Amino acid sequence: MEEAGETKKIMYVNRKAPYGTIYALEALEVVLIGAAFEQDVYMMFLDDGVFQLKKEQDTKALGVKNFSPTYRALEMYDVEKIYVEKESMEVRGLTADDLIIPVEVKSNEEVTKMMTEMDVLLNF
Amino acid sequence: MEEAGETKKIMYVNRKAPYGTIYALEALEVVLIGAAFEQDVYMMFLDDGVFQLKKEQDTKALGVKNFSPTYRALEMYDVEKIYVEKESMEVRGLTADDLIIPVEVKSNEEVTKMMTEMDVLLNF
Amino acid sequence: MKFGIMVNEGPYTHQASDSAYNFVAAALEKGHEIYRIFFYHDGVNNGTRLTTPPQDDRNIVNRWSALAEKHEIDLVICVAAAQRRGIADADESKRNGKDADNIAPGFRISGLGQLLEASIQADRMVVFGD
Amino acid sequence: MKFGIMVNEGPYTHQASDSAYNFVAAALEKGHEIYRIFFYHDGVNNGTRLTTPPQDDRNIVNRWSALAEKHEIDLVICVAAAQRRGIADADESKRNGKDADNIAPGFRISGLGQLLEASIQADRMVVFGD
Amino acid sequence: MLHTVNKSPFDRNSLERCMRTCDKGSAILLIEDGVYGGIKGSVIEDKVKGAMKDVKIYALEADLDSRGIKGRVIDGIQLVDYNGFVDLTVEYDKVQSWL
Amino acid sequence: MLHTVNKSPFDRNSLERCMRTCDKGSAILLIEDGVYGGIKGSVIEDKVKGAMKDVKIYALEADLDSRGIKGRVIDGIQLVDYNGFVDLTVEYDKVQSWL
Repeated sequence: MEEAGETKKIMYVNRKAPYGTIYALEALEVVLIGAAFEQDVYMMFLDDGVFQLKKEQDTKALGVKNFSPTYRALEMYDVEKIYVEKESMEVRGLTADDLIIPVEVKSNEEVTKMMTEMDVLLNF
Repeated sequence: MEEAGETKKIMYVNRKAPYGTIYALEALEVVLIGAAFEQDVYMMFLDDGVFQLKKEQDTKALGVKNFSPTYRALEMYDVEKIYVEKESMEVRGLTADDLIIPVEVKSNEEVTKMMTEMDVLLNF
Repeated sequence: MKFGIMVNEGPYTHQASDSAYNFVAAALEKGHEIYRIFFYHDGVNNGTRLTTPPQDDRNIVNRWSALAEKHEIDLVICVAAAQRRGIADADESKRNGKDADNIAPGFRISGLGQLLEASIQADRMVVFGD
Repeated sequence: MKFGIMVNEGPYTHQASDSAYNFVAAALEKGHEIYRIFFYHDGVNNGTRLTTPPQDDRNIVNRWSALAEKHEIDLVICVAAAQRRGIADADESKRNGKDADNIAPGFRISGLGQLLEASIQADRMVVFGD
Repeated sequence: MLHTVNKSPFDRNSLERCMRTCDKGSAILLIEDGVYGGIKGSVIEDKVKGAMKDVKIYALEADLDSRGIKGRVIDGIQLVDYNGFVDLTVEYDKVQSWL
Repeated sequence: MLHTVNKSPFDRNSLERCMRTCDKGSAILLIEDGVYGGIKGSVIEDKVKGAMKDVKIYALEADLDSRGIKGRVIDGIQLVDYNGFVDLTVEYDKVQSWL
């Protein structure tokens, strides 16, 4: 039960690759709008969601909009708690150097713990 | 290049579970309509597609139509070449006794060979 | 308890919409409140009045409309997602220079802020999707 | 060579529709014939004229319509799938007692037989889906 | 917290991901095609049984019924109807849907 | 025959299924999220390399580009554009899409 005006811990859980489906893009739209609500916001990238942050995305030949630069703008929206799961990167042959923004890398165990501390989880 | 009036070998490849998505039901609708075209028809159930044929489906509580009895009607439409992959059943803990209609059980190797002999593969 | 619901897939193709409906119906029967149902991604396709499912099948859209009327539930379709997918009410249709609209009774089109508000106001947020 | 194409997913949500379009455009440029494009499952949602995508994004529906007009391509929407999902032309709308239709230019609504016919007549059938 | 899984474990990674990322004391509810994760005799049965040492696993009855597998559920998985689903979301403080 | 795979091998079973069920002399084309199957250094790399002894593997350039992984493709996987995709469907007698 929340008091009016109380701040909630909200985590956006991103588990899907970009471009194959629209979930990554439309999740980002939620995060940008959500910034106006001044909640305690966490972005978590798990599984194929880590591919959303891959550097060097170039969508010219595909004919769709490259939305990856928007992740760089998140800081201006005061979205600064951005996490990537270590194991998800390892499975996919990625490291933090491959990502378009600096992130905090968390182990699966830490991810589990963080999730339990949230008030709301929004899944994309 | 087909001559007009020639008969083609068409395989319907079913890989998805029923009810979670509509693909199984709408694939069945294609097979029923397709029967009128008097082609050489093959139905192949692979992976989660084998669940389409599971006995004892009861959709009352779910509130959707149980379409599994329709598989029993396929014979009347002269759709008689119905195959299930052995390995797909094993992974899922099923045997041919669990299925609503008699089928021919094929190994992955036999499935591979059959596919190469088709003219058209329709994927659901 | 106050529930917020997000529905991410359209009718018939994925079970998400059915699951959400059955969950909401059960919650209401138990005396819980549904603060809002927010339709996002392909979920916006739940809100078209142009569907004509087979006679022997459930009518997913009408079912939502009836539930909304009976229990005064707020059914919100995301405007940005709706524009991409062709769901429009009279206002949206006019604004976008279209000659028709297709929104079903009981649904309204609004912004993503409505999802955030529901997440903040509700005691529990439950997401149904693919 | 004569191609038949099946598109199983709607616009924007899955890449299937983009992939099919890019494939078809390349095939035409190479001088191949597109016998028919059949829209099934959520693919029927490619054929609504009510979409208004963001200005800086591609317009998937208009792109199909333009391609059909330029190359006289047969864009067929499955009637049964369309009824479930709320895609209707004037005839369908009238027959089902609806007050509006939403089909886009260049698309026509017809039966599943059109898919089978394409499979039989085409030299290659290519399926795009989820 | 309550985790929901709605995908077949034979097609998608979500059940295994969920089992790897749920804390002791949480619960997993299998819904939609997720109920296939509760079937006896499958290649994933041992992993599911292993997870049950730390978390409770539930499965939605309507989804088991419709798929013809209610008689085949792994011992210890508890069946719930939609009312039970609602009760679980009340009992646990939040829901993580592994879409 | 030509097989297309459009799903990430880290989320779905379709690439592994395809590699298990394609005959010698056939080809696999990775498209959409399927191109992630061609990434170097992943847990699936060895399986993909193993399959390449029997079948040719191609990946669609536009899908690699958009995902920022064109520079990371396993050696031996051949890149094609949409014209090349069309050519492959002509060269092989039929297409199996592992949806």
